Amino acid sequence: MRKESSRMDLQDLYQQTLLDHGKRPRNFGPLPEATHRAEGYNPMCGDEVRLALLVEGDVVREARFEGCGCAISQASASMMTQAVKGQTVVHARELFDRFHAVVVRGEDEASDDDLGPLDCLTGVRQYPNRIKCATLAWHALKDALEGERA
Amino acid sequence: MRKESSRMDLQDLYQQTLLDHGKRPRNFGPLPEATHRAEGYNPMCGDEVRLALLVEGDVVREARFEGCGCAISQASASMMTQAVKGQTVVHARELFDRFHAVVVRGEDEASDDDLGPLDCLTGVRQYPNRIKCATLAWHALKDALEGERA
Amino acid sequence: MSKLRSQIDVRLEFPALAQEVSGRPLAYLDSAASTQKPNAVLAAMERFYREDNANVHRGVHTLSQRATDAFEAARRTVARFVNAQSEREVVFTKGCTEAINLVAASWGGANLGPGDRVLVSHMEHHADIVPWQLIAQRTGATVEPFPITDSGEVDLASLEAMLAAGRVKLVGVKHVCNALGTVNPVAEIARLAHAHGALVLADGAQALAHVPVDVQALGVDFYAMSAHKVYGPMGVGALYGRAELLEAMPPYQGGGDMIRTVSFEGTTFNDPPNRFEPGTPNVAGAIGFGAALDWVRAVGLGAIAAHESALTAYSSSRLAEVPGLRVVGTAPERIGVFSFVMDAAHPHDVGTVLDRHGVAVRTGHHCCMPLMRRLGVPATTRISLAAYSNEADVDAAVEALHGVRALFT
Amino acid sequence: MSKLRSQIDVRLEFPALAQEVSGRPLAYLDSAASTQKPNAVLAAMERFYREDNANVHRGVHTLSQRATDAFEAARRTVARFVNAQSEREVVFTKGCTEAINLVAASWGGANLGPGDRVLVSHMEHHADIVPWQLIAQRTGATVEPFPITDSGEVDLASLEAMLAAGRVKLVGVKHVCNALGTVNPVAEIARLAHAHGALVLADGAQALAHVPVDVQALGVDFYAMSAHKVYGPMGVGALYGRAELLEAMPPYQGGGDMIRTVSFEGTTFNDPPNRFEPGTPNVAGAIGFGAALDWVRAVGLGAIAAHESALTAYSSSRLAEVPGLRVVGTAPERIGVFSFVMDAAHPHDVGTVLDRHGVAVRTGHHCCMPLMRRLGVPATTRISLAAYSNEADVDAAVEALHGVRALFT
Ligand SMILES: Cc1ncc(COP(=O)(O)O)c(C=O)c1O
Ligand SMILES: Cc1ncc(COP(=O)(O)O)c(C=O)c1O
Repeated sequence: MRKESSRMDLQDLYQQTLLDHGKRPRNFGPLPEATHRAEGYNPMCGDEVRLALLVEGDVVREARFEGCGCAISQASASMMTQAVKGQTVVHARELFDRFHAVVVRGEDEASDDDLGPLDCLTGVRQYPNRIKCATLAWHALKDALEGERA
Repeated sequence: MRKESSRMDLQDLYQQTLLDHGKRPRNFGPLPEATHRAEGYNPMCGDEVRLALLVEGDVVREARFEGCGCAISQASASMMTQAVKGQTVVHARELFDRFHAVVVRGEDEASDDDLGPLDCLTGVRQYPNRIKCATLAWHALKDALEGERA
Repeated sequence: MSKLRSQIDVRLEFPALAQEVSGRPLAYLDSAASTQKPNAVLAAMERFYREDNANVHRGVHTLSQRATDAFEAARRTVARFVNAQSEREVVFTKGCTEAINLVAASWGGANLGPGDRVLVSHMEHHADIVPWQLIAQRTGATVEPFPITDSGEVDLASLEAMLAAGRVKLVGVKHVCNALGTVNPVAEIARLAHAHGALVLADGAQALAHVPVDVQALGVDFYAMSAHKVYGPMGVGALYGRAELLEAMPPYQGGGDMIRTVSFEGTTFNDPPNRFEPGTPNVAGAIGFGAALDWVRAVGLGAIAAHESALTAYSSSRLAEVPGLRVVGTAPERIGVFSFVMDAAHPHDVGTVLDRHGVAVRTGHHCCMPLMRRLGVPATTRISLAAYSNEADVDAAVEALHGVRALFT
Repeated sequence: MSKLRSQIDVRLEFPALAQEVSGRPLAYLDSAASTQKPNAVLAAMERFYREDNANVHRGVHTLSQRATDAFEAARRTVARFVNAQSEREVVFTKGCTEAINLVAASWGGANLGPGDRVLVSHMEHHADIVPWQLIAQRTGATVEPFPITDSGEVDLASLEAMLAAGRVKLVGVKHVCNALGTVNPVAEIARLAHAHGALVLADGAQALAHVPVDVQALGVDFYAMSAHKVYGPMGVGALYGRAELLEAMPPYQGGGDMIRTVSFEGTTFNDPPNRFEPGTPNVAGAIGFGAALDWVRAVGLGAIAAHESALTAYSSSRLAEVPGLRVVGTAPERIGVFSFVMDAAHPHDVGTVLDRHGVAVRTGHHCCMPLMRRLGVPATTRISLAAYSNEADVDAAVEALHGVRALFT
């Protein structure tokens, strides 16, 4: 007989902000004038994120995505595009590193500057099999910035 | 903790006649004038019997074998060649059937006419992993008689 | 003994079911992914390792003989369970996937050429598609889907037309669909295929635990199985192949026991089934497989099917209570498998919420991406039943599904 | 705790050893065929089936996550045991034989062509020869033996000359010889092979339980393993492959989990190691494999090797007492494996007599027919030791060998 933690923490995972972004993703749609593109795909569950960035000089002027998937992957993509829009490329990369450190490596977010609105994505850390949902769009961001100009 | 039957019955398997035939196989050697030939091979242990028969009319005039292997396979080949030499082909086939019935299917040899000197080969029935040693030469006999004339 | 009583007894034989997950009694509704194992199966394997453990076929000593006897007895058990003509028609494999790969590599490698066609249904499992794609790439053959209907049944008329177009060498089809629960008309498919000179491989992964399997009555040429889907252990399965087909097939992999003689000038091969079983087999696994089939036989496949069928009806009506839930796959001939989508939430989120209610289900494409695309769903949530499933499991799932709606709407 | 005391303890952990055969305490001297399993290994598998049983990788539910975690932890255990750079270099297989077939089919299928050469030593196991013969047949490559000496050691000078002749793509060699016990100079062979642009596959079936294995120090490209030869269960093994090699290799078999996307227009594949693990893996088996390696680590490979080395010396001198007995294979670098022939009797008869004395040994060609021919013996009787073997086992064997002489002369 084994006992597992209760389901009280479902609310930690599915916070209102996350549910809201999941239902009505921001920056969803095509970006024909994009300079950088990348796709994220999770073969385990079929989640898909196609990310498009418009980079001018050092700055991410515009970020949009398309795709489909669970609430977490869609909310994460939505919030990621909000977070990087208008930021420098360097800052976007830093954001990836910080997000990755907190969500994947489980580093305490309090030790660093906090993730701001992205905080609501960190509940996923209690759900090892959902972490990839949260990071999918972020890996696409990294790939897009590392890739050739489209 | 499991118990197995003792090793008293080793004498049943390795009877004096068998050991004698194993050590000094009869009818061992080539038979260039053979009319029928067949080979038996046991991939499990490498035992080999190459059987040669000289059949004239309905009668097995001569039977010789070559090969190598354990005492049982060699003794069995030796005694088989003795048993079929001078017999009709029909009788040789009957002998195969009887031997097979007793040794492989475990039928009681007493129910039929007994196997005569071949009796000493039936100890192998207590040794499932040795039955193929005893039957190797007999299958070669069957194959040789069924095959084309050489 | 009342039916309910015996059902309770059956459940008690599965130790993994007696646990809590997320503070609730586990409702294990993922049996199509892998069934739980009864004590009898675990005990058979444990006993082997504690008393008889040895390598098979190669030893003159007592333990090796006992291991060989037990291994070959398991082979006979499998052969009898699917009514093969002889145990020599049963090859032990790592699982259903390997069984199909064996046929594709050995039979396909020897018998497919440029322009030859392999037909598999549009609802096939990746294990029924990809092995053929790999061998087709090598041989120049093509792999084509034959259509299914919107309700999730094979379209026999289209299959027949595709067969009539010629050059079909083999038809592959799941006996029972892991994603939808459809029981496919394998005997009918085999009749059609044979009429056009094609062989039939049926994938029995989901069938063995739920419907009677008689390979001769079905008329199939090959039948693939996994032990872990029928209350047996992981890491073992079997391929049934008609004797004369196996006889004529070249080796699949090389190693010990599959050979007759080895030399650098030329190697000769053993007879089936050994020809296709190189190396040390999973002896304990085969014994566990045999014990699992014995268990099914003892409980009675008829009794199990009746129980599952009643629970399937119950599940159907309970799931219909959940607003915004749509079951995909509505074939009349089906087993206790429900794939569904919900307006409120993506399957992946549904799965997480259910897990936190102690309910274990599968979500995703169920290794059937072409089927998902065909049905126009990105993924589904799947509930699957087995002999030990009960109404409480279904009730827990339905309660949790209401929880999903509450959370997401 | 004295050394003897701890040895007694070790033996008590193996339930199968505590039995009588033919009325005598079992003397299990067939560990090279398959080792016995300690309680820790049986308990780990049993616990998995009783508590965590579920399919891996595909589930969002708790049991599936636990199963996946345990499976991947086992992969890390194997990786660490052989000092792989990353657990992504470890592919779980059915056994050592399948690991070698995987390399032959996938790497060989993609990299061998007409005129290419694969060299394997003359002492190789059929599992190291036949997979290459099968792929050579398909690709037009050739498989050639490189010579060994009369004492049963590889002839490095000849190997180098054969490499220098060109077009050698891969060299295959057993790390430790199952028939003779020879420990081959794998690092030296790898150095020579690499100098001539050939890869090296070492067969570690007999090494893992007896000698330290460091794939990076050995410099091998591939390393094949079987769990059941190192106190683990049957039906599972592993292939180590250098990351960049696995990366570049095409799929080996098709099925679930090895794909990225499947469609009838074209299928794409997953990254290693998943690319090479289609279908439901032997999760319990992998866990048992991991538990076995943990057991070896806990007892200490150094302590085991020291124990076996002392017992090897003891066996050597005791066997020398038996008139008319000749040990074949006398390499100085060897483990506790003795292959011998007797004037008095054929190995098969020796094996039967020993069994009736409660002594389990292997007889035959040990899946090394070319080696047997090279040494001029039709077959041998083989005694092989493990961590739990003791002097009483050896004494029982020697007494029984005297019995053989008494019976046959
Ligand atoms: C040296 C060697 N290689 C390969 C094998 C094959 O291993 P398995 O039968 O576990 O696949 C064995 C064992 O029989 C062996 O001793
Ligand atoms: C219909 C079907 N075929 C094949 C398989 C593959 O079986 P396994 O993973 O046991 O090899 C499965 C299970 O995943 C299945 O459901």
